[in-house]
Amino acid sequence: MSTSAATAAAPVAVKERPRLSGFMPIIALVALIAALTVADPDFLTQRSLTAVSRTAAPLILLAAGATIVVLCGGIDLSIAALASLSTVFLALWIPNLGGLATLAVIGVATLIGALQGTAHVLLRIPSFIVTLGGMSILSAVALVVSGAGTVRVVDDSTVKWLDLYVAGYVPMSFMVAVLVVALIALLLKVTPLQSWVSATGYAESAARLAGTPVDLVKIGAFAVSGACAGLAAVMLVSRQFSGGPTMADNLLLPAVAAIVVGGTAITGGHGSVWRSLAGALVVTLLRVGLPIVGVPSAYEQILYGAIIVVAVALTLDKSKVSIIK
Amino acid sequence: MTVTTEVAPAPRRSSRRGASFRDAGPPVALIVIFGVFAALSPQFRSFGNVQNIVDSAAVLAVVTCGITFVLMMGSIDLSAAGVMGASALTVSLLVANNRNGNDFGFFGILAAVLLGCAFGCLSGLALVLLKVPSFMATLGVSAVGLGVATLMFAGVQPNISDAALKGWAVERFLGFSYLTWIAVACILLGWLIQRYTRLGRYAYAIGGAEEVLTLSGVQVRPYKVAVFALAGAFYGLGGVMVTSQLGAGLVQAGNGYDFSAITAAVVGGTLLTGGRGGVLHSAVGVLLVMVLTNGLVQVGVSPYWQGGVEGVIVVAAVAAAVIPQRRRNQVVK
Amino acid sequence: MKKMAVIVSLSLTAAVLAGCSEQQAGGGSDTAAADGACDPSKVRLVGQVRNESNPYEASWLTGGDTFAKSVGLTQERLTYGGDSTKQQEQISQILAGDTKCLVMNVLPNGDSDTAPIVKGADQAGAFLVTQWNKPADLKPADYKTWLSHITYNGEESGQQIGDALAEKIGSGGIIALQGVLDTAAAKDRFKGLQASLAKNPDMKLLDQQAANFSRAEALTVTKTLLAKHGDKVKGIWAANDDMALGALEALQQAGKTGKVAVAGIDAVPDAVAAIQKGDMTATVSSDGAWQGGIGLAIGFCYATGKLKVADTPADDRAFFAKQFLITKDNAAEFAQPKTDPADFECGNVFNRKVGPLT
Amino acid sequence: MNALEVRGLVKHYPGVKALDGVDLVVRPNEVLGLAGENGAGKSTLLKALVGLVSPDQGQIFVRGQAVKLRNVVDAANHGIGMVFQEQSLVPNLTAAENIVLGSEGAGVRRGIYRWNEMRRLAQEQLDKIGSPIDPLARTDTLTFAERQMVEIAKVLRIEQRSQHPPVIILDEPTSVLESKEIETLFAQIRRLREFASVVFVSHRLDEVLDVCDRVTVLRSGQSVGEVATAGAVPRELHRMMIGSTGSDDHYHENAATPVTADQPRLSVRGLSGKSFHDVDLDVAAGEILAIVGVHGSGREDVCRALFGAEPTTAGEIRMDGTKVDLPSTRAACAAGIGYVPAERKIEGMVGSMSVADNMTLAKQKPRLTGPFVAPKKQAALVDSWIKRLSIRTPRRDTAIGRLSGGNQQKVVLARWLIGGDVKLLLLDHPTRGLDIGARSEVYRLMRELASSGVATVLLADSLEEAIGMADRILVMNDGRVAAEVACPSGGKPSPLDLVKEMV
Repeated sequence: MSTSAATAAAPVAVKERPRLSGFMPIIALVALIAALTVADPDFLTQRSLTAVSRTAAPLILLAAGATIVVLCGGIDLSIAALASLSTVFLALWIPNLGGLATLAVIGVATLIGALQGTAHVLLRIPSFIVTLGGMSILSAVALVVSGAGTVRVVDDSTVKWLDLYVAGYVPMSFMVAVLVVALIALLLKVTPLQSWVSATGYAESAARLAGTPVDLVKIGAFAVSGACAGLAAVMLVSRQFSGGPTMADNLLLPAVAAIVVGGTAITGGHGSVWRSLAGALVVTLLRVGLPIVGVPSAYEQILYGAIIVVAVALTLDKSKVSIIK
Repeated sequence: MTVTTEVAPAPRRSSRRGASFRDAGPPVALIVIFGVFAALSPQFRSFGNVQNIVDSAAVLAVVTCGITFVLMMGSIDLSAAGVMGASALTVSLLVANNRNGNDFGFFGILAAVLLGCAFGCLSGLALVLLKVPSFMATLGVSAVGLGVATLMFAGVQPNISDAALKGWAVERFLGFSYLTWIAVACILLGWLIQRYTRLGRYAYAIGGAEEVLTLSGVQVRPYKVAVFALAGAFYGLGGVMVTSQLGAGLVQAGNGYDFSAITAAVVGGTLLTGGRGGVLHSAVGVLLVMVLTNGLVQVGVSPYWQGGVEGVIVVAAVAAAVIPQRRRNQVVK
Repeated sequence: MKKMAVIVSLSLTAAVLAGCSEQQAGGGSDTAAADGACDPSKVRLVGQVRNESNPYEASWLTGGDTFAKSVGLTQERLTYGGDSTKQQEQISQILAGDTKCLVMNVLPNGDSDTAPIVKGADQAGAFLVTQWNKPADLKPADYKTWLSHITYNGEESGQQIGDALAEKIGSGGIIALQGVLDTAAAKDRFKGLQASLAKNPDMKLLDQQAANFSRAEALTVTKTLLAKHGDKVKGIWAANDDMALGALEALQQAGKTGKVAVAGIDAVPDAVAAIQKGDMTATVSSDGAWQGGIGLAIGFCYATGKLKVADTPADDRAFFAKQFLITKDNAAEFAQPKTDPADFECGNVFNRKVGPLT
Repeated sequence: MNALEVRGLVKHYPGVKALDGVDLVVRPNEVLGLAGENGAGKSTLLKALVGLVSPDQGQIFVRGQAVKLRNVVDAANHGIGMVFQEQSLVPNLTAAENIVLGSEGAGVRRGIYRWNEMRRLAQEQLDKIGSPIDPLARTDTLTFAERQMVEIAKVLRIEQRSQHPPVIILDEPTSVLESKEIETLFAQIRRLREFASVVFVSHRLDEVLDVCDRVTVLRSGQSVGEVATAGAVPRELHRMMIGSTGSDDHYHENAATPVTADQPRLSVRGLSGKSFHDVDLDVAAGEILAIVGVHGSGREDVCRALFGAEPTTAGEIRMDGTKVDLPSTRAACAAGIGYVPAERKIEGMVGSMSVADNMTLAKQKPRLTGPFVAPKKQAALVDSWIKRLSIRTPRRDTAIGRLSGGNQQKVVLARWLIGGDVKLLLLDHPTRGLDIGARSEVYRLMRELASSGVATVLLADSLEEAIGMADRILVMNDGRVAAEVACPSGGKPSPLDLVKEMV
């Protein structure tokens, strides 16, 4: 901001900055849609956007869940592997449990998330390592449980509702994903959780010395992340009519990209699940939009890499992060 | 932190320069794990298998060497896969091959390494100029690298016919392939850089206390870029080595090396927060991971479980390293 | 817990929501297309494979381009990097566009990916040809616009190269490199090997590991298995040529080139060259360029009304294509794969059929 | 000609005028003392002198020439170097590297380290101050005092950058040193005077008088006087430092209430941990107990152990006669214990979060309705405390990091008060880095709390503070309680009495 501004103007300037950076993910999203439309005018149709939103749903969930962990200052690399494992469980359990399988899978995923959180907190191992290890372990379990093959869901009536369209336009999966994001955001906002989570992410030791239940908050964050991965798995199964041990594995890096593109600081504290929602849409547009408008696959990857970096450069609020590693 | 009487400084002196106790963990673990597998499986302890382990560790060792410098700074680098792919294609198109008439030999290899270096530069510049966290910057660069590789691939696999480059994987010296010796040379070079160059020492210092460097008037940004460039050069060489092994330039040459290298470095005792560890630590880490992978196959563990067992051991290795130093109110990210 | 409660109640609400539909509104299938009334210049051709970075699939896309050019169109090339989710995402995005005269020639990533693709295409009324992977109980004949599923008889090819190995080594141990386990191709080919093992009792399977159709993985796996079994290994059975070539490199590094027989499937140029040189024993042809063209050609013929679904016999809707065992004797013929444009004429598109899918 | 001269330096921070027209003269080859209470503007002045802070007004002259110092390197090129209060060494490098960091010279040729040369260069600097430290020792294996020597050696490297005698600034170098180490340091300073000018900053007057030739006193951002140390009287200096207004009842002693409790609020028996052994202590409701001791006496750890932030190996803690277990800080909070950490910026507050969030972080209940945050309730609560403690903040949702130190500390204190259920407050250097007005307010607050029955354990910033505030003083030495000194209003012990017990 301008240095010549009188002291009286200072508070105004201070207020202005976060507001603009808060809109950055949305701006990036709109700019991207505009660019894709310019590249291919057919892209901007209601059907096409509906398809994008349906596609984005599992990624939104994965990113939203992991965002909580990132806000606490950690990272969860196991989300994708956990989602894959969950698809296998769901596909295996649906024949016996029917509709309850969905709940059971989300429950198990929550537990696994909490377990990783507990290992992180009790053993004092960096979350990067715990979840990196978790990723390998969960993948191995998924391979063994599924016999390294796809498990088909013959009767998908119990998960089919996720693949419907509300009013014919809005995919149910997208509705659910947005609802979950809203729910998480609301839960954080109206309870002390928001201040606990941010305090843990910004300054863990200060939070602890203020009596914040840092350990519980972190375990909770991993549990939410796990639950979201479980729900994302349900969506994938409803879309694919099957579960597979590597089905969601490729969503890990896009999910992390979505979080960072949304402007959540990877160092913790600053950010929100709404930002990750916007980030997930940006990433999805990049993943499916570029090839659809006719970018050849080689250039697609180059563009993807470049745009992600630029998007992060735009959305990250540097005033909130001191040293960037 | 502080000492209350004058007797205390004496014992401190003794541990001053030598390897500290906590550095001893990974080598001990390596010996123990090796011993266990050797006891379980006679094939494992055969010389041929040891040769195989060391030879197959070569590429990972070179890549890990590079990533170690980045980790020492407290940054992270996920660009290995893309950079290796691009360099693999570059080298396979520049040395004698079946796609074009090029036969630049050594200069082709050099070009591939320099390309890796350039990609590293790109990551570093994105970090210091655009202020993009290295996690994302390198992820982006990895995608760019894969794209560039796919462009060069253009539908026809380039097979190399350059005898010298092919010989790297085939020829042997003292029982080990040339690739292994190249890896050894890289580790040595890495160690020298880490110990004797400003670049290496500053990388280490940036991980220790970046703000102090700034306060002392050191411009850290060029060094950060240089460290990423150095790491990129190592990945570039890694890509060349994979090409020599496969006899062809593959876009997927670097698949999985990013996380494997981080795993190896961490298992070897390099901290993700920076400021601790080093090339020698990483070399031990690489051997640990390779011994583990190989040993599991040799004792007949189902391939499905192998990844899981590795995961458990990584977590266990780090847990064993941090538990003795646990404090209440310790910040663990 | 609260969240789950909400989700459950939401699902109940969803069930009673009158506005819910299985299909998204607007646009959607145009029944006119199914009758094949498309103007040839309005047909949209889409070819989708895993990636452009392996020779087999690259030749597939090139074949598609060649066909498209021959009818004055261009092919939209899509690659999904072996990522099932990304494949679905691309398909649903394509289907969200103009699907009236859409022709898709798709290589599903795995068996399980075929069902959602077929379902989506069927709803949107897009002409679809799939290749390689599909679950057995999913049949094109049950659908209107899923024109055909083309594959090669993996069991046959797996057995053919198994027999070729047995013939070459006489008796002894072999190791098998499996492909991505979740694909029909990998499973069928391995089934073929087992049949061959039963037929040739002197050949023993020492070990089998998945190397995921990847050259690099095959190199590592082979090295380890060679260290484990040493000189007992007389032959290497690989479920595709990329892995066979990886195994060749491993042999070379172990100084065993020529001492161990290697066989693969797909007939990629490098493998054919290796067979001519004598490093490899056998491979089975699968013609990527033809596959890339034929899918689009079939779709194009139906879209423009030259062929009618109603007139097509069920056998043509899912069939095995012709394949050849390539050994040193006939390798020269396959060294330069050529695709005959005549193959893509509407009367000839089913010419390479050797039999219905079993 | 003066080695360094400052005229009319002014620096504003949001809400605070840190420097308000400071003048300062440093002559060649003299040791100038810079005295002033915490918050008098010393740190800002020093930062301006090494280019870390650019002043809003005023000028700096080096050897008669007006200069603009842009950064530390710039300052070093002009021959000004500083030993920072928080040590600025890279812990995982060797001492030699730290000494030459940023100006390796011949130690590095074309990017290649020449360790022998490096060692020689470092040794050269270490020899100047006669330190026996091995230059190739890793810095984090050195003791605190040794590290300080390394810092001084590092600063001396600026001689190589400028052709003139350097100006060395030592910012509170003695605050964590033991008397023996202090003596060594003073010997160094006298040695430095031979070839350099030294600015010695301390708030301990005895030291300033001991080592300096001349003293400049700062108070609330202004230079209030200059005294030659020869024949100077500490009392006079002290009066200048704290100003005439605050000297009489700086510690609000007349607000002190006599302790009248038959049962101690906090009773600790045989508490042992890693750095303390067998500690017994009692604090009654309404009592302020100060614990004093040198750095390393273990008093900080005892304090943290009482808050569950440091593990204990033996002993028991009773609150109001009931035994309490403190496995975590959370348990301590539940038991009615509050803690104000010494490292306010890192451990005390969450800088990026708002005043309101920081204030309600520990005690959530007052702002909740059921499990939910009630925004109106929170606003009313926070505003009432902002008013009650006269916290100067633009709004309640301003990030706490933007406030001045004193106001930050008040928010951190308020955190424990809003619940109204705190029984025991542990204050670890609660006035560190606060200006004199803010200190006085914190003292007043402590008195208020004490009279409302809160028991307080105080780790004071200075002996004077401990004596001024406490009802009773525990002296700790080497992890054990060495003595207990009664400290009633009207019968205060002298600092000397305490120092005797401390060493």
